[in-house]
Amino acid sequence: MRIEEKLIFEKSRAGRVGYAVPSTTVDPVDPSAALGPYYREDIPGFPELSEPEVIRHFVNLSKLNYSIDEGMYPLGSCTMKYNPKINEKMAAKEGFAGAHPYWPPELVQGCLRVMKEVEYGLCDISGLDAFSLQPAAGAHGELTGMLMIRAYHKSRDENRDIVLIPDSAHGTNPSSAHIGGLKVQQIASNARGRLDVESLRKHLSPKVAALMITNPNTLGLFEDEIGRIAELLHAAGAQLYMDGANMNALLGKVRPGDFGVDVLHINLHKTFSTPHGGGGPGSGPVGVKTHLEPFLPVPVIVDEAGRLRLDYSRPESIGRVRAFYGNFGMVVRAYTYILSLGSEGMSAISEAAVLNANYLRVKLMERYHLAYEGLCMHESVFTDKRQAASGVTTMNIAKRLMDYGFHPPTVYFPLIVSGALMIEPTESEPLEELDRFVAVMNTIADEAQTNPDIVKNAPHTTPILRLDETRAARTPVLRWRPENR
Amino acid sequence: MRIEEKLIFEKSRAGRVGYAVPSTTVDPVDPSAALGPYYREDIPGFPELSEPEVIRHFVNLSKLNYSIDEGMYPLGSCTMKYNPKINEKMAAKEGFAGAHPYWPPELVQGCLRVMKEVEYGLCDISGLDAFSLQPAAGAHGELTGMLMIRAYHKSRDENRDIVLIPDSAHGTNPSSAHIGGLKVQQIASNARGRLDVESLRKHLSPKVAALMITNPNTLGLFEDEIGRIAELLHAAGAQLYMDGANMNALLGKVRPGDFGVDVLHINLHKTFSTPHGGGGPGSGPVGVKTHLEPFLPVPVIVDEAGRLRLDYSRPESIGRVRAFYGNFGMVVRAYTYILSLGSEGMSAISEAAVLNANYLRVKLMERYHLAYEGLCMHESVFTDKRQAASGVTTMNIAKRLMDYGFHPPTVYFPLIVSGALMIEPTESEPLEELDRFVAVMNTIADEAQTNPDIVKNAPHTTPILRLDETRAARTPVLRWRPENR
Amino acid sequence: MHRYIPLTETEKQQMLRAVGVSSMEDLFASIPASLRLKRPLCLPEPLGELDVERRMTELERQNVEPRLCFLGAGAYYHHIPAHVGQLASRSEFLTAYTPYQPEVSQGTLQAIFEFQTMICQLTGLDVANASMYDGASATAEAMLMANRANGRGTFLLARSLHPEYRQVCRTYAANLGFKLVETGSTPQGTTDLDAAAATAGPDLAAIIMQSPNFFGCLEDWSAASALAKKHGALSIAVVAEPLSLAIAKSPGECGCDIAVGEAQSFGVPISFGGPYLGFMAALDKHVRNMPGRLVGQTVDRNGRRGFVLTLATREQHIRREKATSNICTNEGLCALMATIYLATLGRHGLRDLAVLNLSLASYARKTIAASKTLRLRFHAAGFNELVVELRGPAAPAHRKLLDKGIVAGLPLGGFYPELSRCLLLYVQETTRKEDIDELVHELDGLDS
Amino acid sequence: MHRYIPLTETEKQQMLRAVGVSSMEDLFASIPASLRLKRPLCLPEPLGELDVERRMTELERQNVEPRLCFLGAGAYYHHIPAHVGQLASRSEFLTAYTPYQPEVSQGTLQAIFEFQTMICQLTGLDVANASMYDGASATAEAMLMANRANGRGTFLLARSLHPEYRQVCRTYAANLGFKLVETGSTPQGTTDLDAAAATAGPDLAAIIMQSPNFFGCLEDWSAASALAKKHGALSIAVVAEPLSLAIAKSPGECGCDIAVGEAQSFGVPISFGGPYLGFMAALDKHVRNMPGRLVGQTVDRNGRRGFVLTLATREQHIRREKATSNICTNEGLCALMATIYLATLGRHGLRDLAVLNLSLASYARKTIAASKTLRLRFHAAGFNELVVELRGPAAPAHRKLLDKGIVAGLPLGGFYPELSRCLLLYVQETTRKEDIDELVHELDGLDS
Ligand SMILES: Cc1ncc(COP(=O)(O)O)c(C=O)c1O
Ligand SMILES: Cc1ncc(COP(=O)(O)O)c(C=O)c1O
Repeated sequence: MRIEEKLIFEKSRAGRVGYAVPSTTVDPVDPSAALGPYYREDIPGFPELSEPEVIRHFVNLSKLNYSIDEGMYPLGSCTMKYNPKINEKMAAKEGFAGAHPYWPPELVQGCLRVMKEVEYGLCDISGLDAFSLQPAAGAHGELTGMLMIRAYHKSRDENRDIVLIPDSAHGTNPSSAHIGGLKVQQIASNARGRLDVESLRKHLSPKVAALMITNPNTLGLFEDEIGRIAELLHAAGAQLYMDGANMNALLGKVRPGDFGVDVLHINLHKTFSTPHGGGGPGSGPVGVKTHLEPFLPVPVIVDEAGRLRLDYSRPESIGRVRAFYGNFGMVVRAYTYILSLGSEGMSAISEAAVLNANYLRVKLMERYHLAYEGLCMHESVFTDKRQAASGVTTMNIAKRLMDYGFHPPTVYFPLIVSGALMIEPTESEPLEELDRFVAVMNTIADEAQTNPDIVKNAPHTTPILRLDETRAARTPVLRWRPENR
Repeated sequence: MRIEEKLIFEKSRAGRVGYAVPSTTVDPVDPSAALGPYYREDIPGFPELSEPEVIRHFVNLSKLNYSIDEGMYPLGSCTMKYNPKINEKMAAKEGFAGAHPYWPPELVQGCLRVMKEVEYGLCDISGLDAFSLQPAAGAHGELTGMLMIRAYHKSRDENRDIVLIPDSAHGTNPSSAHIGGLKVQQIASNARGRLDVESLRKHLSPKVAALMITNPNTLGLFEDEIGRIAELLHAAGAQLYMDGANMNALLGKVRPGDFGVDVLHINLHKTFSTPHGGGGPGSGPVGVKTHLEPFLPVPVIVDEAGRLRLDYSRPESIGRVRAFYGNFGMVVRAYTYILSLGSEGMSAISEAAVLNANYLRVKLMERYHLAYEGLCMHESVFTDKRQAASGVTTMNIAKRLMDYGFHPPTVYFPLIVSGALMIEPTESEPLEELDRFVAVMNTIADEAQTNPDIVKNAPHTTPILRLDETRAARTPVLRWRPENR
Repeated sequence: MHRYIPLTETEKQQMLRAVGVSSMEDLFASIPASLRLKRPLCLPEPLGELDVERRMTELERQNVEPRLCFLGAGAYYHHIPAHVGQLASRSEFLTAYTPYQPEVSQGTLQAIFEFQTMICQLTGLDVANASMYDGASATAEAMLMANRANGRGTFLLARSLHPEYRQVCRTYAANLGFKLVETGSTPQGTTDLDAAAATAGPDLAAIIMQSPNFFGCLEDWSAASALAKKHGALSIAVVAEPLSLAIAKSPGECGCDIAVGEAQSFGVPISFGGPYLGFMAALDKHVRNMPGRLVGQTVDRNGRRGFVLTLATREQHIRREKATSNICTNEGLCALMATIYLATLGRHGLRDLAVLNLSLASYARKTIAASKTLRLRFHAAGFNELVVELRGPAAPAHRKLLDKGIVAGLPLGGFYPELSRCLLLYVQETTRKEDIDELVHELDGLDS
Repeated sequence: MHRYIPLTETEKQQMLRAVGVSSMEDLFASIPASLRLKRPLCLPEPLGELDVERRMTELERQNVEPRLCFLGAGAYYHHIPAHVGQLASRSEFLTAYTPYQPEVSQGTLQAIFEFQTMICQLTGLDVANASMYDGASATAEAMLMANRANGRGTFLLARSLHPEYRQVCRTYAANLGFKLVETGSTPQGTTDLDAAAATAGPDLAAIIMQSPNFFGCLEDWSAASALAKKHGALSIAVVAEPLSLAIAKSPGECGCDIAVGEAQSFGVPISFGGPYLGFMAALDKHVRNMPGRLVGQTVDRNGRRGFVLTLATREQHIRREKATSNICTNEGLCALMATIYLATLGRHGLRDLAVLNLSLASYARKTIAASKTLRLRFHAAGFNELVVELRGPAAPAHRKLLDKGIVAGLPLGGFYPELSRCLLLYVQETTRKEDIDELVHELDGLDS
């Protein structure tokens, strides 16, 4: 195995070509004459490689990655489930992948139908009344939701600009609120790892626009007082926003729309199996109850006796949050997934996901400190407390897992748990893989006692060893430069 | 990285499913009633896995392989060149991959056209008059050629059943002759690594059906007396068969048809860039001069004013060597390649392939013993003679190369060179890769002197270490059995 | 049993026992019973793969593919070499998460580092991030970034900036108290920078101008940058068709501070509008105000080069509401596709392709100019898009050509009422001379 | 410069110098000048990828896809799960050579070992090889193998064996002095084993019989095996549609010595007849006479399990003219596809799919039986193929249905003149009830 791969720029050799320009029968134009003062001569340092070299470069790069298709990827909060291959094939269908977003609706009834069916499906699953598929990811959905809530209050002449957010929330929650022009107030979690209702009550005021809650929350716990919370909020004139990143645990079991949620975003790249692609693209549809429908981004897909059209004339809409209609390719994958799973399959997912998570919870509890006791939903959060004595930290445990062929869990999040190890197996893992993970975690617990250095210096077998992140941040090198050659 | 992957049968768990049977509106039939005495209850031990497990299994298996897409694969005689990705896309086109071989010709003019154009292209490249694309691989082409030659002689009432084959020939040559019902006589090579013309002359007789020669031969040398050889053979009433496995060196430079060859097979999976797939499929078209055309396998594609049809009524034909028309999918790839390269590209291939081979030859000569001096064509053959003193063998060198991230060359072939290391870089390798290979070979030469054990015990870094091949052959375990679980 | 879920009934029972609950029901005990869904969902039965494919093929066939298409307008069809998709869909790239754990993510990290470098090279700027959602949201983020940099709230937006990009800027700005001023175009088709100069003042945060602009005309970023500089404001370049950057002066060369845009052109399928590939580059001095992920180079314990996500203190997971952006998941795989595409085309191929696009557009211009009834609306230098003006309204003409299987670009009246007789046309490498001839012929003939 | 060839002009010059020749011309000095080609080839100019795709798409469009197809006859369309192709086309599998170096080929080797095992399980035999070219050549190789095993030269071939398989046996046998005797069928559609018994003698090498046979009828391998045994000959089972083995008795259970056939059904595209996947399995005692590669299990230096090519002394590269076969390159990647396909369908899915195929065929039989003018030609138990007899000649009927976009199976008159009023029909999981109804309706209506 080759474990070092030069940068593509370093592999470049003057004069190599990897491309032959298509033929044409029009006369070539002299670009310097055509562009005049705007003409650019060259892009120095831009790569020059033959096609076989390009192939090798990216094949060899790929080999430095770990992926779901190799083994368990228990990143808490990320729902790293199996990404069905048929989804990819469907999204690549020429009729979908080749459709232009500005083709007139009569040419793209198929595309619009896929989108509309996903909207219907998400409504059914979530209990909300209408969805927009425009947001490109979870955080984008959050921003969209915040803007809608703010617009809703404005439409009622209420100037509510405070969003309450639990301290266990994902960083995107406060950030999305802030980017949307709202102010954030943090609410503490209680000893049970749930939102503290008393504290919530104290924060309520005529300035409060919404509570942004994640359910199940980032501790993997169901916010069991959610009914009460919704009542309080609504009574105070505020809206209930739910971060639906963890919907995987709820499918077919309970619907946010049924427990008082007004706005919800869902990550298709988590619950609905679209691949994460090493960082994206995702898709973050946002759903609302009827009173918020007028505020959805434009355009909205309207189903008129089976014909679909795009409605742009929606005076109360917040406008657009991006060009065109969203990450359609991801929507195709999600629809394929919904068709493949159906009603039965949805419940089967949440059941297996929650069962797997609880199984890991009880098995790992033997050697690791569980942050919050009791049944979890899709994930559970451990800490490095019991390893602290030997100086072994969460980060060490994470890195040591790599030596045993596992991707580490999410670490140091949620922030309210010191040294958090957040473990979400999803429904895709077979029992043997869970058992293997437990066995490895137990081995690491042993090593922490008997040979802590091997854990502290991990990883030992990865393509590259522990990287100096401080140096990266202190003297940033964010690009290659020709003079580096 | 996970380096051990259980057998699929060992991963199986009773009750898991990876497939949902398609829906239908016909009534299900009871198979035991329908099949009566032929009914089979079950296939014990057949795997039971979910789809994600199947994916992981094969992804993880793939990671245990080395491939051209990672680096140089200098297997002599195998022409491991770049397999263009566009070829795969074209072969997968629904119109081609979905066409049934028994559809009437009016439905498959496109398929037939692809085949016919490849025949035309091969004629142009080889200087022969007609091709059959039916043979599934090189050896299959050889057999087809032998059968045609035998049928040709029979048609002239000559009972010629001896085939002369140089001692440097690939094992398939004598074997194909034998399977075709001919007798093999071996001809020695001369000190220049070429067929010994004197020896050939002595073997000629009215029983000789053909000489089967490889050109360039397996030493990477052009049979420079081929003109004389052809004359001698033809004068003696025999045919000249050429194994065209090494055509890569000749493209656009010299044509077998122009130097007296009567029958030729070409490996599309070598010269024409179709992927080797870990052992196949290949495609071994066989070309003939006009006098042998009547003997080609049926059917033959006939081009009638642009309409193509399959001609089955060819009384002198040897018949079929397989069902249908050959490995059509490989033919599509080869056609894509021919279109991509064109006339210019063909010469560019042979030039770069021969230049790369000679470059390696002169560079490696410094530390390794070259079996035959002088300019080579597509490959050159070294030996372990200079390493022998330290007990390091060709096999050791081969295995040690793996530790440095290279696939070894072909070893111990051709048989006439003791400890042969046969190195064919092809035109696809960039100069840096050749230089890196030379550097590694030099390092190994150093190691053979300074630390022979590290070479003898190689490989050290591969997923698995040196395997016990003797044990495999002595107590063969050729399948998994349920009782192994 | 579903094929995607490995657990068997036996295993489930065994695991429930291990967890200490007696049924699946009990496993969900933390959800108050009153809230639980007491019926199945309304979704249909699960389908096997063949049935799924059938359904999807039915839907695909509800689409109609035109015979000829001259539509760009922010979504640019270009031929994509086969290996781009094949490589990007390798499991290792496709099914990996964001590279939070660098030791097992060097493939993704190095590819992004290469992407960042290519974006820097193309834009002529110092630093580029790992991607944004799309060109429109990247433009809005550039606006927020300018505001962070100089604290000002007035933005000059060229009216020739993609209308949907402008809409997104307005949406993002809704609650921030910004003032967004739009500047019109001259009859040549480029932004009226004199008019812009007249409105610019000390509260000017940035000028945001796209080139080639929505009409396909090249804009004078240098002049815009000079104007911005004069007022202590930033110059933001927007590029919706970055293939132009192979032969057109870069934002960096024109004194811009930030360049944002859409890189879908580089090997990302047109896919009904997404996923696409927003990008952002800037001068070094702005790096700490940039949104989005950045990959940086460092070394491992043995001194070997490696790559990590860096400068994360700008980001939401560290800074929460004080972050430069809320973006988390971005368009990583599209960035990888663009990196593969650009590596393949390379220094020469990218240029050759751009010249080919230019040549086709130039032929289209000439052919239109030579027609009886059509005229070029704008005469400024352009790249691969242009605006043609008909004698009558464009929308019905567009519909007539649709009946012949031709999508005659975009009727501009919707976005620009004053251009209701105009169509925005796009040509690219798969457009043939005959296609242009046919289009012009058909449009020209409508009037007679 | 061609995109597939990395060497630049400068590098070429540098390398020529290193080699010690002064020009490309000199590099080819070992080819006598008189033989050299003194003009360019007649092939056209090289094409870029877009132009290649255009050309190939043109050719693809010269094919016409029928609306409905009922054609099997040795090439069986089955739905293939998407991941089969995706996994098999991973670079590591696709672009590897034959696994001669096991330390860097464990992926291929283990997959073949699994393939061999699955073939054993399906056929009920002890050992299977790594693949043969196709079903037809595998049958011919089985014939050669039987001759090696017992030195005899007379072969009884069922006339219901695929006609092209029989032709290939004849071609292979041409110079070997074998006697190939064909045995006809009973009116039920199965081989007349009584007639066979009458011709069998002490020189009988093997009986070769296909089930389901070319007419879709299940043959009695047990009886054939008994007959062969009686004469000290081998029983060779041929299987062209191995999906049948999920619910039909295996060759092993029926006392066969060797099973060969075509496994294209298992995830290999129909691809106009190739590449396909010949397979061969046999009783343990025959292993040293088997052709083709075998993968065996062993251990490495550390005792870890691993796989290698083994028993190579049977093969051409060691034994040359004394080898059991000349086969070298086989159908490795197709074997991998089949392995993935079978692993996916698994113990339950394979059976479910076979039952579905059977159910559809059973519906087709019933519908035909209930028609006015059509009748089932053969009544023996079958699987997913059947022969329908029309009142008139089948070839023109077949052509008439073609005009309606229906490929009504295979007219049998070409291969079996006595069946000139018959069509061989195939149904499978993508065939819908309505499709069968339509076919029968159309065929039934022809007569009126
Ligand atoms: C709980 C939670 N909320 C929000 C997000 C943000 O989603 P995205 O990354 O799609 O923007 C995440 C994803 O990491 C998450 O886990
Ligand atoms: C010189 C030569 N002849 C013949 C063959 C046989 O070709 P195939 O493996 O396609 O049957 C080979 C392949 O290894 C070869 O190198």
